[in-house]
Amino acid sequence: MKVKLVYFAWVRERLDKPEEELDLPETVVTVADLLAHLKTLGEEYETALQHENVIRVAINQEHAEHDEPIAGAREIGIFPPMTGG
Amino acid sequence: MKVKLVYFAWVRERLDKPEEELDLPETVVTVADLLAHLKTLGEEYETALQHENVIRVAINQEHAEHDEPIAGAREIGIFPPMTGG
Amino acid sequence: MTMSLTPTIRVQSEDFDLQKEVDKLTAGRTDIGAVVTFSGLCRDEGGALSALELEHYPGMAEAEMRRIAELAIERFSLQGLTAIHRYGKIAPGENIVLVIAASPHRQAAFDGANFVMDFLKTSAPFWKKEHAASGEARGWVPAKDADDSARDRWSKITESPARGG
Amino acid sequence: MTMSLTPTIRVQSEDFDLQKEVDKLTAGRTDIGAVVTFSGLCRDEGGALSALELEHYPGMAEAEMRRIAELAIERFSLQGLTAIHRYGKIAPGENIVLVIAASPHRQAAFDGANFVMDFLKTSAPFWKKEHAASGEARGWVPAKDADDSARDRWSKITESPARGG
Repeated sequence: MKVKLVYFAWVRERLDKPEEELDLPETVVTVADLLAHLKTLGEEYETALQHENVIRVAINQEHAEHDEPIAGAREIGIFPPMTGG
Repeated sequence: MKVKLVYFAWVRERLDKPEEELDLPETVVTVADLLAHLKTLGEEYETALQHENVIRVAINQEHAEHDEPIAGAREIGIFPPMTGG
Repeated sequence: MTMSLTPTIRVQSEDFDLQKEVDKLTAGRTDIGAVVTFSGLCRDEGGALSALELEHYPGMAEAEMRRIAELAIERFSLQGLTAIHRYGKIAPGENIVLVIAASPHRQAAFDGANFVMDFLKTSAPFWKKEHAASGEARGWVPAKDADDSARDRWSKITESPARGG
Repeated sequence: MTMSLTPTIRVQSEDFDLQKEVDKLTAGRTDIGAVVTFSGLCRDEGGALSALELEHYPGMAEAEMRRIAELAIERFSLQGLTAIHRYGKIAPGENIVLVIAASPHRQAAFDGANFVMDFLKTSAPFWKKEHAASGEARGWVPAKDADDSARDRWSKITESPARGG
């Protein structure tokens, strides 16, 4: 499954890129699976995503819980807790 | 005791005057006494002040309860409940 | 933070500009985080009204507004407060009253403006007379019990339930 | 009253003018009685900061703001709602965010603007980075538990304690 990943704030800075296209293996079913998979891709991913409980994820620009399936996702956003307003 | 009375809203309209100077008898001690005294001055006072419980009074431009003494008053305002804002 | 600060109080027949009044309050300051404004507008009650006529007690109106403003500044540790009330004939859609509260954090600014409006409604000496669509006077607006309840809730609450930044 | 109404949502780098935004919301209307605005401003934290830098998730930021605005319109029967959030570098004293809520009566306008701010803080995809007075980046502002509490109070309250006119 091909998906576009977009990163924001310190997740973006630690990965040193704002976005990328990835081809995900069949075994990646949920948001949690995705985060676990990303952490195998290199040290920068491990650092950026080490505190998984604070990492927020959006599927097709809508907030998603870590146990949600990513089936149908065209774009997945990964970012820290929001601090706007 | 000489005092300036100022009237507002429907109290003013029913009395048909915005203000007047009155010389009050010694027996007028409290706000309630004043309202009772005014009602002896004519039919228009009786009409304007008939629902005494809704009439609000200010002594020297500060809200006053009906049982408060009027000693020291230079100006007494008499008006209905406020509806600004 | 709690330097003695003077609220801006005005009773006027002219309209006001929200941005200009906010600018006056925040000019040259870099410690204000939240500004809440409340504007009360004249409604036509489904087309029934052509205007509201606002009468006030000159002198006492300003004094009461100042008293309420000072209570709010003290209670909510506000950094600035403005209260402007218009008088005279006001057409539907026009402004009647403006309250601005400034504070470092948002809840105090909301509470400050809300508190001032509740007390202003019940104790500032202003009265509204309605003018019907046909033009003639329809009589004085009666005071509402709901306004007394809105004011009285402030004596029950000692602190606000949530305080965000 | 509950005709389906579209909130005004904008994410922009430019500043906004309160009075102009309120005028857009109330133009030609004579049924609005109360307008509450909230502006969030950049503070310098006692001189420690030279700027905040606001990053956002384009597309999702607008979508979340719209979702929150529609929840507020429905919940408080609002007559109008505007939410504007700036991005980019913002100096102390400058505006960051504006929320405007309009309704026939005052408490709904206060509650509507307050509700939108609480949800916007915790779920609209914006992030703040601090720039020190010296100029270099000081790092990202951490999320506050107080903001989660402020949001969560809205799920406990079914109705507001007082409703004035």
